[in-house]
Amino acid sequence: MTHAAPDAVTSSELLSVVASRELAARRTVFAGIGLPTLATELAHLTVAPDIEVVYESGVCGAHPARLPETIADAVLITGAEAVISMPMLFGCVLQGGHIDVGFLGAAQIDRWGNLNTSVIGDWDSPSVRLPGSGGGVEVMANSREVFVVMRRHHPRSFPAELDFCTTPGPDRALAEGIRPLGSGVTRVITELGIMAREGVGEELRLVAVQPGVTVEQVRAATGWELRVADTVDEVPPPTGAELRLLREDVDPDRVYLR
Amino acid sequence: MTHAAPDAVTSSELLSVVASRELAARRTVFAGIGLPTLATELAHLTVAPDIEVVYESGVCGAHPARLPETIADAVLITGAEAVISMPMLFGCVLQGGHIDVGFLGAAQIDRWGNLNTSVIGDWDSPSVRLPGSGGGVEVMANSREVFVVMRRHHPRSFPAELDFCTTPGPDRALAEGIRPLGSGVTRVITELGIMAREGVGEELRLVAVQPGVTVEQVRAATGWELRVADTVDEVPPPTGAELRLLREDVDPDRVYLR
Amino acid sequence: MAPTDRTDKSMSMKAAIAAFVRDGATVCLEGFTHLIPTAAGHEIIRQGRRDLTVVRMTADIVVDQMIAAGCVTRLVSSFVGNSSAGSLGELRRRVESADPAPLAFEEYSHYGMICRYLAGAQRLPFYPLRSYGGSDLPSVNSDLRKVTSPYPGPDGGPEQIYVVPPVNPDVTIIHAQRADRRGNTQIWGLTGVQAEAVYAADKAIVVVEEIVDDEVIRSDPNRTLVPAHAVDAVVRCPRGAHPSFAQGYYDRDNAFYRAWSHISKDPQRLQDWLDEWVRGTADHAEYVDRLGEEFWARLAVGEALSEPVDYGRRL
Amino acid sequence: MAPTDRTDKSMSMKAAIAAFVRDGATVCLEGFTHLIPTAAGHEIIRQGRRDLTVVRMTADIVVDQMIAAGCVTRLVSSFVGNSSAGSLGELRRRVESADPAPLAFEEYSHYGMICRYLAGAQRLPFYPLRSYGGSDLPSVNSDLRKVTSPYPGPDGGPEQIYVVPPVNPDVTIIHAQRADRRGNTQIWGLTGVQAEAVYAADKAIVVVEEIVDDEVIRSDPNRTLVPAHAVDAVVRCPRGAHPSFAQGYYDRDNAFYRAWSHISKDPQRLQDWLDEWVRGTADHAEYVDRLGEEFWARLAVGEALSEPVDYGRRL
Repeated sequence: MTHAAPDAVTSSELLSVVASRELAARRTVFAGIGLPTLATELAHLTVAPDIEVVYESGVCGAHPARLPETIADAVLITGAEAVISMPMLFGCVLQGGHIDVGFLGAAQIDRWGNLNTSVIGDWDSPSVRLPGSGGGVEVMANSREVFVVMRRHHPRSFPAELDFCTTPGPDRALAEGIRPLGSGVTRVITELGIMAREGVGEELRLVAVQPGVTVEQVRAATGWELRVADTVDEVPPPTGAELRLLREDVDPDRVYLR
Repeated sequence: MTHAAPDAVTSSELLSVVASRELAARRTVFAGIGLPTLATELAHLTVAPDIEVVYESGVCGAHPARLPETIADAVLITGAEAVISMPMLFGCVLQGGHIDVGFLGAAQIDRWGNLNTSVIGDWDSPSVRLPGSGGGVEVMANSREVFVVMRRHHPRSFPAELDFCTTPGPDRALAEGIRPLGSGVTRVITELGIMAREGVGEELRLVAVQPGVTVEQVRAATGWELRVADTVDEVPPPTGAELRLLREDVDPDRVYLR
Repeated sequence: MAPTDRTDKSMSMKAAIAAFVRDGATVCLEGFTHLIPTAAGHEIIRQGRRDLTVVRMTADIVVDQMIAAGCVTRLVSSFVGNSSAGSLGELRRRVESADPAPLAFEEYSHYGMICRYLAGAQRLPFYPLRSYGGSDLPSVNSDLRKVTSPYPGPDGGPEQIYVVPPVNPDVTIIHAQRADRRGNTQIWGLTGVQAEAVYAADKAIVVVEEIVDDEVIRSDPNRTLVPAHAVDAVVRCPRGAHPSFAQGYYDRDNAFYRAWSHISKDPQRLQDWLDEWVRGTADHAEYVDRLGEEFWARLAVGEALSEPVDYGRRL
Repeated sequence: MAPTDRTDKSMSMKAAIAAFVRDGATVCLEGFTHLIPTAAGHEIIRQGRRDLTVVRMTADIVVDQMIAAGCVTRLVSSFVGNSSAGSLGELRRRVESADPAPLAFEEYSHYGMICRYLAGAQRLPFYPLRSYGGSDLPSVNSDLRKVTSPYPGPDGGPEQIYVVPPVNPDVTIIHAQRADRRGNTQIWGLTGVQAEAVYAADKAIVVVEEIVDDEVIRSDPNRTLVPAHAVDAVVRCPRGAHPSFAQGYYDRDNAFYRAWSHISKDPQRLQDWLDEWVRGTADHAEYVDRLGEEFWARLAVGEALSEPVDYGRRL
């Protein structure tokens, strides 16, 4: 991982800034805690002033006095615009089609943006039992598009074949005759670069590399024969303004920034 | 209609008192406004102290300062124990199986306790368009049993065949292969007497007549060949205590008592 | 974040109806006895909308008025009556004798309508319910269908259940006690099926007694039944639910419910009423003024405040 | 009516667990991050219940503890992790290497679990949802099945959708801020799926921070999420949701969540912890006392009161 950004930009800062830019003109984001929180909070201050984060726990329009430590942190509730039940949140808001962008993480992602969050190894006797879907299956099936942020870009997390597909993208759903609402994963943001796809029928393509990273490095870190866009841009490094907002306004207590 | 009860008992009073007695040991009642209100309020003061009325509008455990004029009267809400949404009320409380007795009325009832509240005449061009089901279909399908109070006992409202079956009892449901929760109509209370049935496969039988009414009068007022129980009791007339409670405590302003 | 102009959805009733209710549209008006959006219905009449499909569980006075004004060609409902106060004259004439024109009517039960909203709001192809077995309703409504459960029934054999299709109105209109300018809407007392009806719709208009400061809404986020992301227009229209009631604001006008049975029985008298009170008023404010302060004083209610709850703050 | 002895459902935790949680039962504990019924789980451990099927969306610390105490043979869940703070050591040992015994696990997604509660609460044979198409989950969970809609799909052809079966626990246990003695239960902040989980169950235990006077509940009936008719026992148990939080009462003990990953990683350390804090305490009051006032002061929260609403009264 080499990137000589100004001010010794950390990996968290880089990923947050890059993800925040992808949220330009988006309205509703379904986000977990951590990097997605940083990215959406920064986007709110920069490219997407009207953005609303909806939390899996039922919080809409949060105005937290402190940066939340979990998606259900008490500071998200006090002063929020609405707190609704989980049947309403998952049924009417998410499955109802009100989410523009869903953020997801995974232990493994494949070239179509299918995700594994269940097991490493066999489901019946796994070498590692992971937490499972949570709301991931629903976020993928019902958001217009999904952004995935992966801290580690490594062939084990970008395998040619998933150990288990917990959360299918639309290609797998359609193959079974089920029509999902959105495009599935459209952006994968890692320390090495950005992969993108438009939707059904398309593999992820490398569209940008982080400063100082080569296309070959990304290919080597990916477990399948990675497609590469005709022109691969270098991601513009975080600006001074972006870093200042992130460090001073979004996460001054370094809850998530490392 | 002749019944020489003490103190010139009115028809409303008679029906309310008789219905209230049938609520002994019942816990949850789904009731509309009018006679069912009087009957359940009186039962609460007499034979069923723990009775709870659940209203179609979403009110549970009402403690109205005045007798309510509709099932959604503001006086039912202020001071109630719970006010829930209609999806919760119909889905979890009613269909969920929490109602012991549902009260229903109808324009027509047949010998199996099936009800018509939709039309007189053909559905497509009716001679009279009635209000329709409301929640009647659901009350019948999901209450343990249903009481019907009919002010007028007349062959037109007790026909051999309904003009339209809005609200089927369990016999009709089972004939279609659908298994309802409860027994359907188990009591029909009219100015002439009480008809009863235990459940599926049984026709309504005359089990009691109001004071001064003959079995023959009831038969003549019924549009089908009415079955009669081996022993037909005379309904004990309202006691002085029942009438006093009804007139002084339940409905002192004569909202429903006529 | 502070509200910006871009998230201020407040507008006049005239503008909201003009923007979101088109001829031929499917329009849902919800509110079960409580908070009926009457003023919105009147503005639809004033603007002369035509060929509407109206979706409403309890088709009552406002629906009878919209039908009489010629706005409605199709009605989807589970109760077509004037509460317990009598009949809807215009609706009965239309259905019983196509006088002066027919009205297409889709008949459901209450829970059937609720499940249609649930399916619409949750983007489901159908919603199952334990109603309709043995009813004649499926014989006059071909949208009441059956599905076989993929799990064994209680007797081990296959189990069938009725389902209803989703309803997705072009616009849903509800009345509420209060909202902020973005559309975060708080309702108390009977809450009916309003939230689901809003989520089922493509667009939503929320008519409120009061538009309040953000801080009021945010002091009690659990009271927000309809979050801003589901709302397209916020219309301030005090007393806009008359003759129904707004819990804590004004009581139900039971006398008008009783009167409507008589007014609507006579087609000319009904049209005269519309001329005077709807077509003859510029907006709901004029309707309210004409009724007069003495009238409104009779519907006034006393105070019964909820005890506050503590949401807490991190120390 | 005034509460009578017959409608007073308040009892001790010990009595409630003894009465309603039997060996071999299906026990649902709900509360999504907020209001987790930990104290009830601890009492189940103290009473040595065996062969339980535990149903819980987010199987977290309390479930890991119940598994480690040998109470649980089957788990139905959609998230088996220690929040974002790490792993559940005991659960992983059971699933990864049947150490010291296997654990049967039925894996769902969050909405799949929610829909199972909805189906259970609404007495439906199944509940449809737009999840699972293309997932491997149906290959390891044969209860994820498909139904063909009886209405044409968007392309005019037949449309298939996944469904889940109802769950009907023998008993559901939730934690709430307050209730009256009859069981009318008020919750604010995150309300999760508690009401549906209660309605899905045969019996329901509500554990509360406070039992309050009837008047408190009745001043705000919309705040009552679980009406009395659905509740069988009301247990007063302050701080019974620790290490989770109770909005307005105490904050989340994030340090304990982080610590649990370490405690649970070592089987002996885990058993020692249970010996000291669960099996070595008579009840939750003793657990609370042992933690000490200084500890609780760190989790204390400041005040943020909701603005009251006016329910009105007839004049």
